Amino acid sequence: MPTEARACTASELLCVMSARLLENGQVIFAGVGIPLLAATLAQRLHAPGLTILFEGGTIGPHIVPGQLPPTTNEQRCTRRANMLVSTTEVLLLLQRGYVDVGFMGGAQIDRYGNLNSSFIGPADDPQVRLPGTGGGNDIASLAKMIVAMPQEKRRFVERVDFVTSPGFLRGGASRRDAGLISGGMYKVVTDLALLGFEEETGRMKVEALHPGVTPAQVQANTGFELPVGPGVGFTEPPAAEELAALRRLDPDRVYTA
Amino acid sequence: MPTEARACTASELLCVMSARLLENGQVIFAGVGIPLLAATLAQRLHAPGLTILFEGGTIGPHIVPGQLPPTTNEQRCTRRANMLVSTTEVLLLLQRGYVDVGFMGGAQIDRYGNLNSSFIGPADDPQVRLPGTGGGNDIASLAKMIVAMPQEKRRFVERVDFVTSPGFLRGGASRRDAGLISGGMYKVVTDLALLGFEEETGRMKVEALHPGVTPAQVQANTGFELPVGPGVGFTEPPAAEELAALRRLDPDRVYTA
Amino acid sequence: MSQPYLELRRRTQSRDRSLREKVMSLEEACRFVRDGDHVALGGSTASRTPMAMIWALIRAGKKDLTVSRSIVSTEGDLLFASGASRHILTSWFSQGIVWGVSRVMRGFTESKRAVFEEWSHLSIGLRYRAGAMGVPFLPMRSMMGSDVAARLKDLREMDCPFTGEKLLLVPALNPDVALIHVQRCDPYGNAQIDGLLFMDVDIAMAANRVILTTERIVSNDQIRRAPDQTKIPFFAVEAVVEAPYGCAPHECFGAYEPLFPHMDYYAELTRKNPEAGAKEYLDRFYYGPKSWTEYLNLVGLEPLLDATRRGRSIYAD
Amino acid sequence: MSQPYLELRRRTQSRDRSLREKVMSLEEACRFVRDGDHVALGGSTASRTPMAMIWALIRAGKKDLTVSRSIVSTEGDLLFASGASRHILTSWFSQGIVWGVSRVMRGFTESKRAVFEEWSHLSIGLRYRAGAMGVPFLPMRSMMGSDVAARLKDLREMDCPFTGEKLLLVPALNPDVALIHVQRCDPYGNAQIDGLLFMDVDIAMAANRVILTTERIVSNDQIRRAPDQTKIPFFAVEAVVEAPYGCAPHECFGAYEPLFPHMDYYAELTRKNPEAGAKEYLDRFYYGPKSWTEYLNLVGLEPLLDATRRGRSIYAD
Repeated sequence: MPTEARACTASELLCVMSARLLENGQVIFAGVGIPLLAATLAQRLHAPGLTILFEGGTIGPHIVPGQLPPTTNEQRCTRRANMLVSTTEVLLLLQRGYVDVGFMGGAQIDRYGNLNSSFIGPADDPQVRLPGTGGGNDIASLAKMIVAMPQEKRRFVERVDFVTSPGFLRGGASRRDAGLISGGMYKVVTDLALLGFEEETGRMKVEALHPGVTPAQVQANTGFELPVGPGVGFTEPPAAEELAALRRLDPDRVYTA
Repeated sequence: MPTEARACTASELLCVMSARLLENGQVIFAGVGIPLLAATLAQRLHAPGLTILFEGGTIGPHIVPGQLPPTTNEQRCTRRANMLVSTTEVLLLLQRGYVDVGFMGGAQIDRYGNLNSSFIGPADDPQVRLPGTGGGNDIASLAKMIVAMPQEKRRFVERVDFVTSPGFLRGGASRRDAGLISGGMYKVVTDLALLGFEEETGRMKVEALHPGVTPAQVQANTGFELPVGPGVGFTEPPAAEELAALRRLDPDRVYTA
Repeated sequence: MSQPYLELRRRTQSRDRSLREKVMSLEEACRFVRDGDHVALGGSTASRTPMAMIWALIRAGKKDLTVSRSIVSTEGDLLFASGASRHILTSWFSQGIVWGVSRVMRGFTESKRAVFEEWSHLSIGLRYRAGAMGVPFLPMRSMMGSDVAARLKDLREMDCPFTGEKLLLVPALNPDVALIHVQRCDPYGNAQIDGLLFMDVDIAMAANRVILTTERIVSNDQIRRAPDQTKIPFFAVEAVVEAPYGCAPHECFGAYEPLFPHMDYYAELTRKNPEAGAKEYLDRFYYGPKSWTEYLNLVGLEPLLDATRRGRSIYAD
Repeated sequence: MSQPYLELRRRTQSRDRSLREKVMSLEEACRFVRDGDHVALGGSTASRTPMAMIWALIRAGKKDLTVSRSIVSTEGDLLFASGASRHILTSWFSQGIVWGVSRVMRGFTESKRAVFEEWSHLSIGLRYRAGAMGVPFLPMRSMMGSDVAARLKDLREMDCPFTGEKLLLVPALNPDVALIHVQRCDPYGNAQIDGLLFMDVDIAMAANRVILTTERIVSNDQIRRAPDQTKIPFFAVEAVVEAPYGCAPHECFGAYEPLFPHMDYYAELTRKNPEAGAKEYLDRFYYGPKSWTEYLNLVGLEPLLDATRRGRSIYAD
């Protein structure tokens, strides 16, 4: 791994790589943690006209560096917002089509981009009952999705135990056939690579490796076959100004340690 | 006609007789003109806890004597209201079941209590295009209805040219069968009588004559058979305090001339 | 009829929803309305009517507009009489109860030169709301059995799969353009509305484009100090036009009441010879003045000040 | 499952909806909640949680409540641990993201002593909204195809009769009782809410009874001076209880932020031995104090003042 990449933490790498995927003028639904931090970073770098929505009902808040809100439902999320609406109304913006991108973290993802945040083990007799979907299911049903998460074998599984937030379901036309005719998985950003999905099959694919990462590393950290095709190149390493901007936003390294 | 009744105008009679039908604690949708005046009179007399709703979105306004609002959509309707909501929300209160009584005037009514405010003549080639339903259709579909109107042959017709606001439609179970399982015509107050509806057939019937009115007078002013049964008595004439309270509310006789 | 979902989304996704200034003149904002568009109007009857924008569209010679509104007043007469529209969808159409039935509306519709498509008040509200929610219909419990429903094509009935009850389904209405007048908004289009909301929020969220006119433009800072007062978000707005007294001769809550003498004058003018009267009115107040300010000057300062005094009295408690 | 319409109306019509004072104590308001009721909670996660009323209901020994809320935080743990509820319907259930997965929730649900019924966030919002609108369902476009939907019985799919698109229908939810905490209301129950509304307005309008707790009771005159700020009408409310700091240790917008040290203390207490920890917490803070004021005194004046300072800072711009 070249020096530039090793000089930042895995979380910082996730933030920078994710931020690059966001475009000026987009309206995005951001979860707290890495997604919010990455969205705020994008605003500071190349997307000043990016609008952030929170599930609690906040439209276009002003994020103060060092004071990233810890949840999406509390008054800290509303600071200098443009508008506050009810939770139902803000989620309906997804359904109405005003939102470009849903951006969240993930606990467990499978080959077709389905996310699980409900159960480890069988739903009727789980080893762990997780907190559940929150807005995740609605966001993943209705928006183009970016997911940021560390790449680990236990997180990247052949088939999630439970489809909390739908990706391409069982692949092919299964998502569309289920009635989800819009949105869908767009990118998964990990500490190893930038991942996308094959249009026809809905299967996860490697779009680029982060600097210094080998195909074998990716496969070793993935619970299903995830080959790196011959044409796959490398992402640009985080630039000094990207990391500097990020560190100004999270000076206490709450999210980027 | 005894002196007490003759001492007031037909509009005053309508107001007083209508006001008596309203009960303390009810929530009512009131049209402007006689309905609003009668509802306000009821508040002053026996129903201080009566709540008035206006179609424009006003909940529980305070009506200033001599300043009755001319429509239900302007800021004059909102003076010292308890709450303002959108038009859609205030109409949804009807559907949710929060409203006891809808109270409006009528241009044309038929034997089954159907009201027409859309067309004189056939709808595809009318002699007169009237202003239309406004909230009337929704109110008559969803609330127990009181209608106040002068009794005239051209207004009380066998079958309205157009069912703008549904009464009992074609009688019998036809209203329920159409999907309107709640609400329905309750009383029609005219300058001659208090009218109701037979439960089984949905046909209009005379419940009481105003003091001094004869069955022949009722029939002469009605475009369909409206017999006065043997047990039908007389309403109590407007009392001095009722008329005095009414005249304080409409000192310029805008609605009660 | 409801737009297919992917088409609705495509239109929405193609709009520039970034936080950007979009202040322009009435004349410039006209470009967001194309001949043949479905134009929805905010407000109701003589309240918060987006009169300045209607004035500009009529002057710009727009035509074949389908216009919808919860309740239509004098602006409907003028849309018919100017040729801007031959099709108005509403629940009630006349100047206002105290002025009786509109003879202009009667003349155009009875002679079949124009259509007044009548829906129940709630059904219009739910059509806009379905459009705002991104669903193709909403269920409701009124209007069934009436001739109002019988004359409409775009309705369906269903038996509720949960309760077996009969329900009416009304199709989403996603107007091409919404015209909304507000008390204040910022240069980005974050709009705050005082008093009665009518159907404005749903109309704005349902529409594919929104033109905001406003009594005054305030700073984005001011909006951000009370974000829970914002009723329409900037990203749903294409144009912001500052148009003081933008509803005259109708009212704007808390700012001015209707200009009753002007409304009486209009009623009188259109009573005897409705179309000639409407034409005379258009010539004098719509085609004559060079600007909205000149229009207001013709309407007259004294009635404006009187309406303002009455309008502000709502806060006199 | 949706209530039949006539039954819903009968329950609503039998409520005393007159303009009348209904101020009472937390203890008196408990009579509006019966064992076995469906109780919906306003607010979300650690915001505007009707904690004082939940506190009173747990002390009153209520049981077999089905509880629903958009997102459930520590109050869910305590409802399970006290035996007040064995069934919670929500989209997300844990103390809050920073504190990780609730071990109390895990203990009760993994051992099948209690149910966490998971719906998507929007579907819960639309269920309350359908209930508030008086329709038996609303259509929506998310949740289809997921295992969240597959585990739920009360769902239907339909092909839209207008567009042919597949839609999910979610049934109306009309709670027996709603508990809502607001910044201010009058003695009749006209409630004004600042900041984030969550699903509170729909919950209140959908419910068959509403208990309002409020930071302060204001006069009806004050409400009538700004009726466009009223979010819940008096006629939907059965009880008004003045409960200062009624959300502590959660927050109330503009008044106080969460009492983070208290939240950390609770998290720590329930981390190692979840049920013993929750029981200790209940004994100390729920069953121990004689009054809400005594509860607040146990929570501590200093953290309350600190939370207040932070809470009011939202208006410091």
